[in-house]
Amino acid sequence: MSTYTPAELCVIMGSRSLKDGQIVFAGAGLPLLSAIHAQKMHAPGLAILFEVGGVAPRIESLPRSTNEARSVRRSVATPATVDMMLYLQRGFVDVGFLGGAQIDRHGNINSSCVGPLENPKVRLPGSGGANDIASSANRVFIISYHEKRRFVDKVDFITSPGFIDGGQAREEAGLLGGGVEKVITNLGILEFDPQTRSMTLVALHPGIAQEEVHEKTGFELPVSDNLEETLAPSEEELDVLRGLDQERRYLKKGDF
Amino acid sequence: MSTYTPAELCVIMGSRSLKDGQIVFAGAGLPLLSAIHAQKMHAPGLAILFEVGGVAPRIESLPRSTNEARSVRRSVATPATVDMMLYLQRGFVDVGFLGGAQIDRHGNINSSCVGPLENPKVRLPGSGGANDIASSANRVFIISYHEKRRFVDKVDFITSPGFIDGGQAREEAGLLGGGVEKVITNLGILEFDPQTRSMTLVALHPGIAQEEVHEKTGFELPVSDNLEETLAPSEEELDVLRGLDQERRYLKKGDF
Amino acid sequence: MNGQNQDEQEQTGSPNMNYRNSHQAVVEKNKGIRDKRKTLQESVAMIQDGDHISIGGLQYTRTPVGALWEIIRQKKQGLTFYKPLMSFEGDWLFVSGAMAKAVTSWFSGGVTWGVSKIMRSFAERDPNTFEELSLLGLSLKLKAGAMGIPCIPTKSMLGSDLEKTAGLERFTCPYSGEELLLVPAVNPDVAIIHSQVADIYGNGQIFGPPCLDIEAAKAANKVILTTEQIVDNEHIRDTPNSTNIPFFCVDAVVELPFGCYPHECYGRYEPAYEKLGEYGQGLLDSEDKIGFVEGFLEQYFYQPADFEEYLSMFGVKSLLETTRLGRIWQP
Amino acid sequence: MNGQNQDEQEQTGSPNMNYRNSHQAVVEKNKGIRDKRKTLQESVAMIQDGDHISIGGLQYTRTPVGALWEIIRQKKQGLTFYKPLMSFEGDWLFVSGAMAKAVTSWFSGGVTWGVSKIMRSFAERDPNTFEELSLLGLSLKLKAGAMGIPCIPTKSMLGSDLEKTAGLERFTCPYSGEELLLVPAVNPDVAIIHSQVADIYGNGQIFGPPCLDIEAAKAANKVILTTEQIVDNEHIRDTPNSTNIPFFCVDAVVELPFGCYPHECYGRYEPAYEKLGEYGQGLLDSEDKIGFVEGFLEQYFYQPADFEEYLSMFGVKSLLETTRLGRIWQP
Repeated sequence: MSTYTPAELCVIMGSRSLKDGQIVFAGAGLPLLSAIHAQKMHAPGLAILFEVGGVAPRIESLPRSTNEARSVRRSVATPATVDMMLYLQRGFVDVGFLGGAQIDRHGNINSSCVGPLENPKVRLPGSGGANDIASSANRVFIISYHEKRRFVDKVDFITSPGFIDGGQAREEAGLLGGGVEKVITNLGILEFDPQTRSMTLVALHPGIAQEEVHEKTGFELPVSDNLEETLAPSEEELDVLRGLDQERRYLKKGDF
Repeated sequence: MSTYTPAELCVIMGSRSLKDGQIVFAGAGLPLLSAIHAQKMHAPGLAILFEVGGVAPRIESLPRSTNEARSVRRSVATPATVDMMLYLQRGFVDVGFLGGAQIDRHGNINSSCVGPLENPKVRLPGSGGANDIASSANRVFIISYHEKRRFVDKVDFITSPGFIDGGQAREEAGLLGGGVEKVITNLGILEFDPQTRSMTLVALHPGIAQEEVHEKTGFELPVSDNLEETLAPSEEELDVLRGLDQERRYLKKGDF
Repeated sequence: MNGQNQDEQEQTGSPNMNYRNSHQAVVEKNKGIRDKRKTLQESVAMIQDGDHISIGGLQYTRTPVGALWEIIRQKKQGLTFYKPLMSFEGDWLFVSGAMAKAVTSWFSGGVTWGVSKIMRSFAERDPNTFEELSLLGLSLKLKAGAMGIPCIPTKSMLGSDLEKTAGLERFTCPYSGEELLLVPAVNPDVAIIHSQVADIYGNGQIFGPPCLDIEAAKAANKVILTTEQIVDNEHIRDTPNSTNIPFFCVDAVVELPFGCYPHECYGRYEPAYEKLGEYGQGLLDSEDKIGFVEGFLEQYFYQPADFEEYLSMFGVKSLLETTRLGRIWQP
Repeated sequence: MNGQNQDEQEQTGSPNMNYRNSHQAVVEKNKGIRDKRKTLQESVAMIQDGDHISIGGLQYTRTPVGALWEIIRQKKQGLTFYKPLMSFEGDWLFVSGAMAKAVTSWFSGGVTWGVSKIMRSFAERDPNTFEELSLLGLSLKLKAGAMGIPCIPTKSMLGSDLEKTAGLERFTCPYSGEELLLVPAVNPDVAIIHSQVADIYGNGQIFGPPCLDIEAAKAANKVILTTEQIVDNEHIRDTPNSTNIPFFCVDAVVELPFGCYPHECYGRYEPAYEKLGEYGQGLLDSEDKIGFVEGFLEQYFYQPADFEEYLSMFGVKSLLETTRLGRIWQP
């Protein structure tokens, strides 16, 4: 059986979650790798969008940032940033990938501050387009390294809304997008209970013990009655992926 | 003394009213002739805009319509129609020229219908961009043939607002643009009283009797205490103008 | 807004009853990179009776005449059409029975042929067949639809009678205290657009003024893109700044040279002024206006076997002459 | 929003106190076709302490670094800056004292250099120095300003804490019943923008993503346009579809080759990654972050006699290498 890093595992799980023909907002790093990997493996008609103004670019070398000219090379169009973000509001974006410093049981994400914003322990860079993706993308996938300090009961600040307080709170807020459909970590896959909208463990990755997930989650995590085990990355999936990041800029060992 | 047609007289009065550096919305016909004439005579830095998406085009031959490709040839930009009209709302358009089937004492214009809209005697083509120009252009000049059926006490339908019911009605409606500054007809020049915002005769063209103006106006028309006489078009003004419409498509005799 | 929803609209007077439906329509459609080429017949077959349709171009520039020609040939009924300024095509749509209602800022022939007698005969009999908005008002309906919002504020139409006849709600800005009007968004069921070039995926490049076509492409739930010329995707990637209709908006691409004829296509050909003049004058001179247009439709729309035969009726000389006058290097 | 009005804003919490003033500013300025060329010094001298300034580009792409460099050299104070995503230039503006407040959706260096320690030291001491909005939220502030409306509805930020911290008002659409948020418009006193080409009248052509520069050009009361290359007006008229900044928005045109350096200019040159890397790493490694940036400013901003001397510090090899990597035929 082949070995792989947590990052490689998450990228491949992300890739498998994507369907052909989808329009995807994917930021630099693992999400972008997932999207490109899906294009090479099973989704040739999938298109990637970048906030800066890139539409279906051809990505030869992985950009440092998805906001630089390199990342939009060979795009079919170069719209204004406001138009890129409005595509979300009109329903054109099928999938948005997100991550964050804190993620809570209802899929809310914090990328603004540790502690209260009025008097932050740490001021973080902020939303960028994350709030807009969380608000209006047709569905959101979160990719995150699984650790207690990230998976918290309640985020200090809701930068990007998941299901807010759970239940119908998201719909009542008037939000358009479907919200977080799936959380992909290096330990397993988490989804949300249709009623409570609380994060639930639905699958473990090969060789991961359920206890480890609970240890590394900062809140009481329900487990699905039919807990599954994910299929390990295949040699082909890993070969294709490693071809995309030969310098191992994103696929390095350990945390990501 | 030189002879000239009513159309020629109005175009030249329109041209004289324009200043260098102004941004002007001018539709086909006399307004466009006034704007081009001003560029040639005294306003080389004046720029003409067309709703369809023409910015400072070079007009070699007079277009049948200002909405056709011919009219936007050699433009410096070709924006979307919505952007052209929004330039008005942002204050970029210094002057808009208008005309209409009916014009009333407060400078309101009707280009929608004779009789009530629910049951019109005659359904007219409608506003086009006229309402937007009347609403938001920094100032409006009306050019019109002077006749009783046009200059009415109250328009059947306010397609394009002037001063509405007069007084502060325009400001109270929340409108941005300055409204109608001047009405240029083949008989004279009319402006609006600062308090009542009622049309007032401020100047007669050479050889025109005040009585004729009253005869051909469908309402009681106040006359300015210092009624002036306009300066007749000069040979040079007429030569330049006639060079612009050699086929006499717009400068024909009589009504226009 | 399919036929059924359209009825709801009539009842509520709201053109945006189904903001959520229009959003869902875009969410659900296949927006991916795939070959979207269809025949003109297949494309127009996507239109259902009662649909709301936006027409590209403005007055007689870049009108998607070919798509309208096919709509009339397929005997579509009860359609509501949106266009910034309606020209001759409005006469054809009314007389053919395809158009139940025109939503536009201006409706007539070319400037030189006066007020449309056809529009008058319909609108004077039933004023609801012609809904008038200012040009910015109509533009903002599509703009709001394109932005994915149900309405948008404007200073236009305040204090006019259009404010009342269009049933616009007043709005006070909570930040500035300014009075504005709210223009309700429209999300047409289908937008028909003609571009100079496009690739097979639906990346369209419009040259010259795009009019309201970019807004319409995003606002509509489906887009039929006819184009003078299908180009290779690599050409599109060489010139991405010129792409103003992105592929994910588009559902059908049809290569249709002279697709605006006898109207014009910027940089490609001027209007067939002579033919339009004959039509305009003929309409002015005829006793029976409706009959005149019916005869024109019979001759130019129903009898030709296909669009090339339709073009043949204008003749090679007309196509060459208008191309000679209209072509410029850029597109 | 000059200094005084800015104070009013702080009091009222409304960034759009002076919708009418911003409108009047555009009404009164000379928008005509005239030679608008100015030196970098003259252009930046138009900026007053306390002004609200929008910065073109996004993160480190097409940043008008040259104009910012001159703003810092002229010791401007108390400015509020708007940018979609703030990068290194945010550190420079904070440490130099030019920036009292950043309004942006994201603030850090390049992705690879982690969270900006400079931003942290300012925002953790005084949270009001960094006002956060979502990227669409910030985009719509400028969009509304560009459209000449005081606010615009959106579905973004609903239910988030940004809704509260940004003080956004709720709005129910009277046509659809939809809940939305109203984003207040901003009309910056001055927009600084860098384009690949422009003519002497201020017709600017931006290639690659225009980011929010087109919105900013219309929203701002004054526009300073720096450009890689001034071209003949006839070239602009040959390629009108590529003109995205119309002359009547622009008040000053400055030809400034490599005006984004060490940031990138699409189609002209890539970022000077090596130099940015040295800076980023140097900042990470230094004990005294503020001191490090002060040293950088002294060396690169204050000491050089002019912008060419500033560029000389990066060296010919850097300029040639980034040009070789970044240039494409189109711009």
